[in-house]
Amino acid sequence: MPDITTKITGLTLRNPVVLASGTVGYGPEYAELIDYETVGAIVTKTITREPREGNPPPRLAETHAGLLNAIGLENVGLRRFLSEKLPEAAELPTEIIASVAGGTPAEFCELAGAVGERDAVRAVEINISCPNVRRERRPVWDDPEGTAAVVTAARSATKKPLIVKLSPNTADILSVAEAAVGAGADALVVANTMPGMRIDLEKRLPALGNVTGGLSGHALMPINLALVWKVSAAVDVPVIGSGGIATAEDALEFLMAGATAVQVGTALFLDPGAPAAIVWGIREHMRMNGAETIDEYIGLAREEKQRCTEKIAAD
Amino acid sequence: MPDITTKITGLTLRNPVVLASGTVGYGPEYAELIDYETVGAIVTKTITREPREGNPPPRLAETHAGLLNAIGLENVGLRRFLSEKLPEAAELPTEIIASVAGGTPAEFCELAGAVGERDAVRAVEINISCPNVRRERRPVWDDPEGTAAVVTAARSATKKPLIVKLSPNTADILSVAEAAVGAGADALVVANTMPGMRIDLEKRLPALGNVTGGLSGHALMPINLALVWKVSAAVDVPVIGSGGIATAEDALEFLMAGATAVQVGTALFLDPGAPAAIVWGIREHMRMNGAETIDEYIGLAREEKQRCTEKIAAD
Amino acid sequence: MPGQFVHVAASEELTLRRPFSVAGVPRERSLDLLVELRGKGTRTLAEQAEGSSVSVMGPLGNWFSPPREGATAILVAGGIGVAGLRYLAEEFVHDGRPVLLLVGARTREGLLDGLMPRPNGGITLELSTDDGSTGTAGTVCELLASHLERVENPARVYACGPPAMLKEAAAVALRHGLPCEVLLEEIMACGTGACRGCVVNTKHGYKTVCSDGPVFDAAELLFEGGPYA
Amino acid sequence: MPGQFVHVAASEELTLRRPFSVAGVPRERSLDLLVELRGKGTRTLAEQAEGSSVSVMGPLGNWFSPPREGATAILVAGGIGVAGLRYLAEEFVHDGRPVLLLVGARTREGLLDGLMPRPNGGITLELSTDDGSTGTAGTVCELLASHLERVENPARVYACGPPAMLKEAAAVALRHGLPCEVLLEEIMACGTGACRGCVVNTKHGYKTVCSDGPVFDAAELLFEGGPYA
Ligand SMILES: Cc1cc2nc3c(=O)[nH]c(=O)nc-3n(C[C@H](O)[C@H](O)[C@H](O)COP(=O)(O)OP(=O)(O)OC[C@H]3O[C@@H](n4cnc5c(N)ncnc54)[C@H](O)[C@@H]3O)c2cc1C
Ligand SMILES: Cc1cc2nc3c(=O)[nH]c(=O)nc-3n(C[C@H](O)[C@H](O)[C@H](O)COP(=O)(O)OP(=O)(O)OC[C@H]3O[C@@H](n4cnc5c(N)ncnc54)[C@H](O)[C@@H]3O)c2cc1C
Ligand SMILES: Cc1cc2nc3c(=O)[nH]c(=O)nc-3n(C[C@H](O)[C@H](O)[C@H](O)COP(=O)(O)O)c2cc1C
Ligand SMILES: Cc1cc2nc3c(=O)[nH]c(=O)nc-3n(C[C@H](O)[C@H](O)[C@H](O)COP(=O)(O)O)c2cc1C
Ligand code: FES
Ligand code: FES
Repeated sequence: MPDITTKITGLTLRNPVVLASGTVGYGPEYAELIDYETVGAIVTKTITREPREGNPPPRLAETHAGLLNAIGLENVGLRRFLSEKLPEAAELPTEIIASVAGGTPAEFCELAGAVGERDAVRAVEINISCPNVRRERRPVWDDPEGTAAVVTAARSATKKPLIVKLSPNTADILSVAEAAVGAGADALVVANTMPGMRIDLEKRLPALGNVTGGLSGHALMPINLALVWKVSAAVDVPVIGSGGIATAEDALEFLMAGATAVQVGTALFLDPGAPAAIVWGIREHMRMNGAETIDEYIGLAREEKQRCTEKIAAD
Repeated sequence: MPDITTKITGLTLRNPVVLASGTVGYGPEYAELIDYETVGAIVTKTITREPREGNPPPRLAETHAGLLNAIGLENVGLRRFLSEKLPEAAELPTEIIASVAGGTPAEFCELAGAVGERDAVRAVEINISCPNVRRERRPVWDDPEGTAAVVTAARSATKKPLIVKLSPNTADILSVAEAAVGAGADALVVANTMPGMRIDLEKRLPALGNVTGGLSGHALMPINLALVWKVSAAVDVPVIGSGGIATAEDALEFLMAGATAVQVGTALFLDPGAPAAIVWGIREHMRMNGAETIDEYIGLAREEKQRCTEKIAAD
Repeated sequence: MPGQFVHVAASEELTLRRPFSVAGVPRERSLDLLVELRGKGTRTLAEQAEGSSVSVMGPLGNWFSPPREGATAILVAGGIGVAGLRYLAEEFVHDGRPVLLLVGARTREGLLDGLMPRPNGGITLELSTDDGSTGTAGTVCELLASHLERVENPARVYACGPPAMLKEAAAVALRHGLPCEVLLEEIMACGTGACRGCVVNTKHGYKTVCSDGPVFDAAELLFEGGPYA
Repeated sequence: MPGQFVHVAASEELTLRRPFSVAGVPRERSLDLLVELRGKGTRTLAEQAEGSSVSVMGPLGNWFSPPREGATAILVAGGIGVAGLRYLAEEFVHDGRPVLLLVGARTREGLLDGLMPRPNGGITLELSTDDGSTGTAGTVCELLASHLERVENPARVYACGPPAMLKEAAAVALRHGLPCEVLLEEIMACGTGACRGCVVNTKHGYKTVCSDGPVFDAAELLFEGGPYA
């Protein structure tokens, strides 16, 4: 029986498939549809200090092989998360990673501290990458210094594993990744959604009430996969891949590119059974190929590429 | 009969459908398959000062609703372009826009001057956005000053309409766009491909010899559409939309988002008749909706959105 | 329950499922859907060979409230909106409640003849078309208004159809002091309340169509903003 | 012409067409393709009902050179590679040239019985399987080597199959001083030489499989780097 557990600094997951923030709510919403025993962990909806109403509808639009969402971080706020949502989530038979987002380093500090001190929270994920909220020209996810400030603040508030979720919407993810790791991140999620839009030709209006939203799903996969390849070569903390993963093959591409675990989001909507099928498929692939641990896959494509390059050089 | 001509500063196109650089070679390669009378213009393959061999194969990989290419700007170089390729392209019954790329502002100046002085060249497109060539951390397409330097240099060398092709791979396309316009760009193409990759699970290797390539096709459309919306609101030169356009509906989304014309690339591979079908479809849409000129579509979604916002505010 | 919907994986090429109202429950473990062809999802469904299988999630969402005992339920459907009310009508008829069903469309072709609830003792069916090609000429809301002038012991209005029609139906009902429940449509991702994607604006903030709805008391809705403006 | 290929729009869901060798021209305006199921494109093609239509571009690319008059053409196919040589074999036989066709596969199932060129006076067919389940045990290149030891008046080797097999076949041919033409496969976008996507490495730089090929003189190819390493 292949060993499918994977380690994210300070946290061992029974398998590398994690459900992505915002796609399973706080967890119980999907309890009838997903067997949580089959997934490594879930990341709860990103919460903010105060409750947020979110963006005006429509908030969703389908695109070719993708989905745009402009939820606008609707969430119940820190207080209700701690008092209502987290205790419910804690009952689920999986690990809970709490996602938080603030407007300032101080808010990140408060949020990370408050969720991090709860036993039910096994790790804190900080979301610096939601394209639906901030609108500055150089947003924090593209700004190594801003990122370092936020991560430093969150790091000071909790000893739990601290995961930083990056954005694909930058020309220089390496500098941001290095800043996050330098400031104490234990792991990185690579990456969140890309900004995108659609126009509803009948209404002659942007399909989303917020005009633009975040692109997720299959369409996003090659973009985020390239970033995982890049980041995982440059930092020495685990990278969790995210973006369009729907099948075991997709997940294996991310692992071979250098991811230590993967997050599945949009694929749940078409098939809530996707995470279990992915876990099953990875295990089958290991069995067929005689792999004993997940580690044998992590970064395999880089090793093979290296081998080819050396072979050609030697010829 | 609706008037389907469109104006890009200094250049009137018989219709707004332009064939994108790199996808039709220098033009003649597709002469048996595309009726060039049906397209507004073609942009020739980006040429560099010296001939380039390009990247090692494999250079192509299909993704969900998309294509990755890592051609690496293989081209015949300026001299052969001028002596062989351009005279052949000039025979085609459409307008020729020449695309050039250099490593330094001086090279851009030389290239823009050399192609711009040819009668057959109706406009010069400068490509600052090819993800397969440069590898700096902050590439020129993400750097307003670098962009301004390159555009200023090219501008000084030609009086022909100067089109600058931006990259979607930046968190701040507005600053780059403004820099390009400030330095004399007559129009912008928004935008080129996004960096992406795939892994070949059988070979356990990156599918592309170059590891990463540029993502084009349907998958890219929502990303570039959002950028067209953003850029066209901020600059006062025409914006040419590019990214995943395959049907008249796709093209209309770009026009309504603010594009003055569109470029079609990847869609040609599945259907060389796509450009003609797009032109036909736009004309039909105009006829059905009583539109008399293309101008009525350009930015229509923004106007409608404005109207809605005002209406809600007034209620 | 009438008002609930199922979430259907129409095609593996699509990213989202497609929600459809339960339009009838002919027998155990079986249900009717009435599907209007709109885009790729509904087209793919229509192309399925008879006997082929699709993945269906549900039933999901809340349901319509029963009317006062003995009073007449007034069902108002615009176009394919009849799909959202058909099961309700059948259940009312089955329970022996008087039902007035008003169905409108732009033209005669918009009225889905064979698909109306099975005619039966307790049901009165009236049609309208904007162009007068069948039934009363005018909108179904005008038809509703004229009926509300004279119907005896009306209980409640149940409406399903395009946004503008719902807004108007709700206004007509309210003018006559009648409660009105509407079945709303929004694009959905999860269908379970998890993603917060399918919200509509109400007096108590945004509510999800998939789990707070799809049935809403019209008095709670803010028809401004969003598609219901 | 034998060696040419057509570029097929297998599915509208895909971004690229799929190239297939012309495997025969049974009559005017008609052609045979032999397609191995590999991924989505070939699966979609296989699912097409008989008589349905797909868009086909071509024929494209260059073709095999004829052998010396009277000499024996030696055709070597690995697995589905027979598709690339079938038409060539038929043409040679039609022209009265002697043909030796060697077809190899890993197992018996890899050999496409019914799809071999029609047996005929001028053709000698020999099979090999790695596991010996049919024909000679061993690789088709070993079979080639053993034939080259004894065949009289050999003209040229024509090879089509997986990269490693082509490299080996070319080496065997060269060892016997015979010219060798190989039919290469690469993922293609335009199919016309425009996009520069389908290149292989040769002694004269990168060449496109779609317009400089798909047939190459093995002596020109650099089997290092790329898939032919
Ligand atoms: C609770 C509920 C019940 C519904 N019941 C029925 C029913 O019984 N019969 C029926 O025919 N339809 C019903 N609908 C609408 C149905 O879901 C859409 O028509 C369908 O999703 C369109 O899919 P498509 O792929 O064919 O169209 P698409 O290509 O996705 O879109 C075509 C057009 O329809 C709009 N649209 C897409 N999805 C929805 C949606 N979920 N709600 C409203 N508009 C949408 C799009 O904006 C676009 O303008 C219901 C919707 C909801 C939310
Ligand atoms: C000139 C030429 C002639 C060919 N003739 C035939 C033929 O007669 N019969 C036949 O069955 N096949 C032939 N092929 C190969 C055929 O094009 C591929 O098998 C097909 O494109 C796979 O499509 P798919 O969607 O099923 O697989 P995909 O899902 O696209 O890919 C499945 C696997 O096949 C590989 N692959 C995909 N496209 C190609 C390609 N163009 N060349 C090589 N490998 C590829 C992929 O890397 C992947 O590993 C030919 C290829 C070329 C270039
Ligand atoms: C409806 C929706 C809501 C999301 N909300 C959040 C969120 O609150 N916080 C966050 O970090 N990411 C959020 N995401 C991003 C996902 O967690 C994930 O990173 C992204 O969708 C890419 O993965 P996927 O293609 O598997 O969905 C959301 C995505 C979707 C589709
Ligand atoms: C094979 C290929 C080669 C390309 N070469 C170039 C190029 O040389 N110069 C350039 O500016 N863009 C190049 N592009 C980008 C296209 O011009 C276009 O901007 C991009 O593909 C997005 O549009 P599409 O989705 O319609 O293809 C290339 C794209 C492809 C697919
Ligand atoms: S569809 Fe996700 S909350 Fe309704
Ligand atoms: S496929 Fe475009 S050059 Fe061969």
